[in-house]
Amino acid sequence: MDNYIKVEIMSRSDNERLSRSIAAAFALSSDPTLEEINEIKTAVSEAVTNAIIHGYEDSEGIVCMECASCANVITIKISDTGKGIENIDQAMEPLYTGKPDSERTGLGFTIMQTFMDSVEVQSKKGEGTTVTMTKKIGTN
Amino acid sequence: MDNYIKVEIMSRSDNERLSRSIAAAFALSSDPTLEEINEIKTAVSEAVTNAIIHGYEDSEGIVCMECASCANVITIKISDTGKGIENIDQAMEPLYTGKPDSERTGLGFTIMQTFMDSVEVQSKKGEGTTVTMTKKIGTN
Amino acid sequence: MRLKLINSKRALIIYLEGEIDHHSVIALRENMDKEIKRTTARTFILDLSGITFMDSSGIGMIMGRYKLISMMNGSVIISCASDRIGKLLRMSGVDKLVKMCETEDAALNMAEEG
Amino acid sequence: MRLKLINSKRALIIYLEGEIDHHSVIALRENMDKEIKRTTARTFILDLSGITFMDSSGIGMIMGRYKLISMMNGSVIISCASDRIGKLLRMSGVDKLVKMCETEDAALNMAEEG
Ligand SMILES: Nc1ncnc2c1ncn2[C@@H]1O[C@H](COP(=O)(O)OP(=O)(O)O)[C@@H](O)[C@H]1O
Ligand SMILES: Nc1ncnc2c1ncn2[C@@H]1O[C@H](COP(=O)(O)OP(=O)(O)O)[C@@H](O)[C@H]1O
Repeated sequence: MDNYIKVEIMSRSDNERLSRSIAAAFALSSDPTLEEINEIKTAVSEAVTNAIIHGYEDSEGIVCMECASCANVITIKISDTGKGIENIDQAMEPLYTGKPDSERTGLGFTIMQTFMDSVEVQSKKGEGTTVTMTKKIGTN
Repeated sequence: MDNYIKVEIMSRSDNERLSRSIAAAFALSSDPTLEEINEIKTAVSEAVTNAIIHGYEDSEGIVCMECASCANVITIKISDTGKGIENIDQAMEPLYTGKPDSERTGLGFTIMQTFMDSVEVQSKKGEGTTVTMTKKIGTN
Repeated sequence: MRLKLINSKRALIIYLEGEIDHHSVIALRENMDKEIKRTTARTFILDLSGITFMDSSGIGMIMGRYKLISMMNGSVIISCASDRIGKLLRMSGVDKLVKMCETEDAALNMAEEG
Repeated sequence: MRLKLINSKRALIIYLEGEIDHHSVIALRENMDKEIKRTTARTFILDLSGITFMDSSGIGMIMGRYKLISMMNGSVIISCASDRIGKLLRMSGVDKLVKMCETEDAALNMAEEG
């Protein structure tokens, strides 16, 4: 493993921006294009927002973000100990949202999958959710 | 407490830049001047560099940085579990360096004290060092 | 957010700025809805040239404004979306609901026709 | 790092760029020492206008170069330091060892005199 950081962040909506800035600062040493940085920022923003609004339902909690780089692959793991996802397949379907009354689009996971090379979700009801994403830098 | 993050960073010299970027990103939400941001970045850079080169003597270890904001005061705590400081008073003297053969200036602590409002050092030989700094934003 | 009302065309240009995410969208939505409800304009041009970051919360916000404006018989045009934001708008199907233009002039020409 | 040799004055302008910390100083020191040892220049102007960040590792690096250059009977002038870097240079007493100028022209005039 080349480099690694672990960040614990309070589940406040203004920390969405902080999390993606940290992920971008971490990714910088892999010499990404501006486009790649923006894709990583967008994916991180989706996952952290989900932890805050779906995992913790806007109550207090800690969102954990781990970033690792190995050769030119960046792995980002975002986890919460919130309410968890009952049906992961359904949650990952494009346009599915558990909050149809709000202005959620149900596109969070789809965007993560589009902008990153792999997205893996582990979750258990009542225990929390971990989203692990990888992206190879320097391929486009 | 308004906001809080905890970051664990590998003790690699290229993470000095990452740490000060993270501290700057955290401080941003307190609406600091560019000057205040730069002072925070410089103080963090000194403390993290010390953890890497004096605490861990360039071997592998984890540097922990905690940032908290409360009203307009930012507190930054940087700790290592490295070799520790035997004589803290001496270490904090301007121009004292434990590495006179390298190009260290012995000014790290002096710079932290100049750029931050308070600097507190706790250390125990063989166990590690914690530097806690505070800065009030919006006073100059 | 900055506004420009083009009376002759009953068009309101809304310049969005900065980073749009779930956090910033809260205040933005409130401000936009206030303006949308009190203006005499019928065409709303959302100028995205000042957006430096946007995620799916921004898409949700645009869709929500589209619904509100449609209910009031108004129409929405999006102008000056960057490549990345254009990609998000196509992924979500917003481009099927809303006209998209590359420049403000093109948007204003459309407002005249509509 | 960029270099400009002013033959008529036997002066070498060294433009430092980016962020100087304990990490970046390692390569920088090596590059500078190589140039200092092989040049015919006697006056070395360190232009700091391109520095976006510097901590005490940068001060140590400048002091180290000052020692090396003095040993070779050369002299050092620092030009275009920002307010913050100026403060660091005064804190460390570097300003007592090395001439400081606000512009490159002033530095070159000094080189002529020296
Ligand atoms: N961290 C999480 N904790 C609990 N539920 C989640 C989490 N992330 C996603 N979900 C569930 O998956 C659904 C789909 O997520 P997503 O595709 O990001 O769309 P959206 O956030 O717009 O609803 C969410 O509505 C929610 O029900
Ligand atoms: N985290 C640390 N662990 C062990 N020793 C330290 C640590 N921080 C500082 N020191 C000791 O205090 C001395 C003075 O530190 P400082 O003022 O930053 O100057 P410098 O880093 O230039 O030596 C160091 O040389 C070192 O001996």
